[in-house]
Amino acid sequence: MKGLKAILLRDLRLGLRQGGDLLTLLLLFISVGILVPFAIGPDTPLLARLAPAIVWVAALLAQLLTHDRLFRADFEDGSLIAFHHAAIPLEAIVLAKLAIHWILTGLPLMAATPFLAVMLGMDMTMLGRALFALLLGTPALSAFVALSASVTVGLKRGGLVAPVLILPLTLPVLIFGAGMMGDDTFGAASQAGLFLAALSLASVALTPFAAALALRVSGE
Amino acid sequence: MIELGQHWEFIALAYGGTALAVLAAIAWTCIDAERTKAHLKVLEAARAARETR
Amino acid sequence: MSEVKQTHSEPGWFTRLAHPGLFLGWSRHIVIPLAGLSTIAFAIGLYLAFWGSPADYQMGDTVRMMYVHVPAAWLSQFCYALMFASAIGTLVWRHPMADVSQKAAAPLGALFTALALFTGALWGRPTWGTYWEWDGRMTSTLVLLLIYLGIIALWRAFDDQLKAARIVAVFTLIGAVNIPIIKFSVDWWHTLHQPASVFRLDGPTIAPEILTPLLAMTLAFSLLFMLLHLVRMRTEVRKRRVRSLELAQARAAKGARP
Amino acid sequence: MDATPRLPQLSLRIDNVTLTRGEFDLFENLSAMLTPGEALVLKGANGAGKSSALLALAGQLPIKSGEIQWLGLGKEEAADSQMHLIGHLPAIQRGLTVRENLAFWTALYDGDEAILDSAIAAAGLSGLEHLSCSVLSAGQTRRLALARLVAIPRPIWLLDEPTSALDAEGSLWVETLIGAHLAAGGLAVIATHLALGIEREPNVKVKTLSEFTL
Repeated sequence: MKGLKAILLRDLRLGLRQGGDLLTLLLLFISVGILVPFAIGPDTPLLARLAPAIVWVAALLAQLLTHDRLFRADFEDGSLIAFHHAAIPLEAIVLAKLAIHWILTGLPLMAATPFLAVMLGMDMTMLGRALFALLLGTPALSAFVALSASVTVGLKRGGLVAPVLILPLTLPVLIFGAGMMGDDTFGAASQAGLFLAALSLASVALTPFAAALALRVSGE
Repeated sequence: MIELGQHWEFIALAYGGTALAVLAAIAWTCIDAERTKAHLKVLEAARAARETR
Repeated sequence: MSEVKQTHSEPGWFTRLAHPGLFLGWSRHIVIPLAGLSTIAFAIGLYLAFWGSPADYQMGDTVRMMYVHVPAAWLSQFCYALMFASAIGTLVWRHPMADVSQKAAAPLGALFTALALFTGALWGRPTWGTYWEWDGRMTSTLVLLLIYLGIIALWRAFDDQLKAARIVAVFTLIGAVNIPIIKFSVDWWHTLHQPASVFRLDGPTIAPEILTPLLAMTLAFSLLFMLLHLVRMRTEVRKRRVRSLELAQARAAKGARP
Repeated sequence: MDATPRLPQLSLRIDNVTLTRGEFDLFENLSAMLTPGEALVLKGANGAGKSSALLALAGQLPIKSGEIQWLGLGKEEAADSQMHLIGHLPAIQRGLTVRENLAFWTALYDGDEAILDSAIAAAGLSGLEHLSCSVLSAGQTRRLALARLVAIPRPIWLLDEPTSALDAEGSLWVETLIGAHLAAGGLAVIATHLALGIEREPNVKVKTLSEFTL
């Protein structure tokens, strides 16, 4: 427990001290949301219809670009090697880092969603659903990002490979996330919400094992 | 050749494209194999020369 | 008093048979028979596909496209199963031939998945009236192709092939867990957005005169796949030997080591 | 260092270990036996596999053949959590202060937070506790990394070039640190190409690694 608390505290501190990263993330998220209307034209009903898709694609891109933050710094300063000798297993450390990644990327995205809602002409109920969908779906995104980060951490050219690897795997998050914000006449949206929650739970539960395995191999 | 009906272009394209891709894969596999074999032979000869020296 | 051991036991018969050097020896005798068999199978399969089978009463002659499409689609999944098994071999037994098998399979998987999509699109045009339908099966095959390409990209990103094999193996396992979830989500998504106008052909009952050429062509393609995989594995073993000889040469040169 | 609690009595047996890394053969047939209070110093040219040998001892690198055994561990105990591996990378985040860095490792390694400040003092860093690690010199960073050895008592030390970047006084500190550790019954394996000053002690064994070893 002491070890988990230590790593949570340390990464939170590091993340908040390097506030620039957080700002860049939000900027990216909002910029994507602003760029799409320019590509489509100022057609408000159409934009409102596309809003779920835009929100999720923006969230996915913003999350993906932060994959380097998870293990890179620890790999470069040798902490990753020292993690093997901690009093808690490497899997627990990965889980803690995953939680911090979500706090530092998932939560800020949700905080920035109201801005996008205004730009895209979403009403209050829609915004509420978007926030709920992001709450359920971003943990799964963080888990996938952690997977790709652990697989590519030893690579100098890892920055380009990671998105290629992980984008296809995030498809279910995108489908259920956008589906949850869609039409609920036949209960499809609530069903999507359940699937999304299940996906998040399963990926957060399994990722620490897979990512720790990949990190062990990277350290060799 | 038998009569393939009104959609014969699609059938021909499907078989032609598949044949082309499969033959290309076979050719590439063979070329790669031969090239590697030749390269290996050169290197093994060089090693033999080093050891007798 | 307990002990922590890091130790290596004597290899079993399988490990010895699959030793890279021995593998090159015994697999040499399989290449030619396998090539012959697959040529014969293709001859029979193609004969059955064009001359030995009638046109389908519903689809007409377009049914003949199934005879290349279905084998390609089967191989796209069989190849992933093979890579999955090899990935376990790499991670659990650290077997070098499992690494080689994984690496040799990935481009073949990508090839056959691309072919399945290509022939599927051509088959869809006369049957459904469209080249591409965002249908569950087609879309998940497309995602499978992207996964294959990602795996190939990952292989190429590493210099150290031993480490690459184990990292790729981890990713292959992750993909194997994910592919059914992707398939499920795409199916769900498709039923949600299903356009009503498209003519659908759900589970046609397969007549025996169609099944026979289908099985023959599937066998032919599978034999070809095994042949290509085997030859590519042999080439990969040789490539590794080339690499180690090059390293030895660099070391033997003056100034490499004090 | 008299306050150091008596450490668990562990022994190390290295039996005919051959190590390869990637495609390179590093060394063959390394054997050694360490009993509590003994140290092994690995010498050898750059690239002879000193750092890899330490990683293998830490269980982070598979060995090609041979056997590495830690003797004397309790039933459910893993060797992993009984050792320090201080590599040439310091495992120090530049965004944290001196004290925060050491406190983090102490908590993660389940060390004793009460001796944190005395560990910083022992490393000669008192007065710098609240400075960011990004302003430390290479020698100070190395001292902070080594301060983990003091703050978290563990029986096994695996040290990679512990005196690099240190001045004469720092090297002397490392020497007394290792001496006290051995006196308390600890084990140490040290990879170095610099003279440590302890090589002639009766409880210190020296091996030189080269491509076709020993």
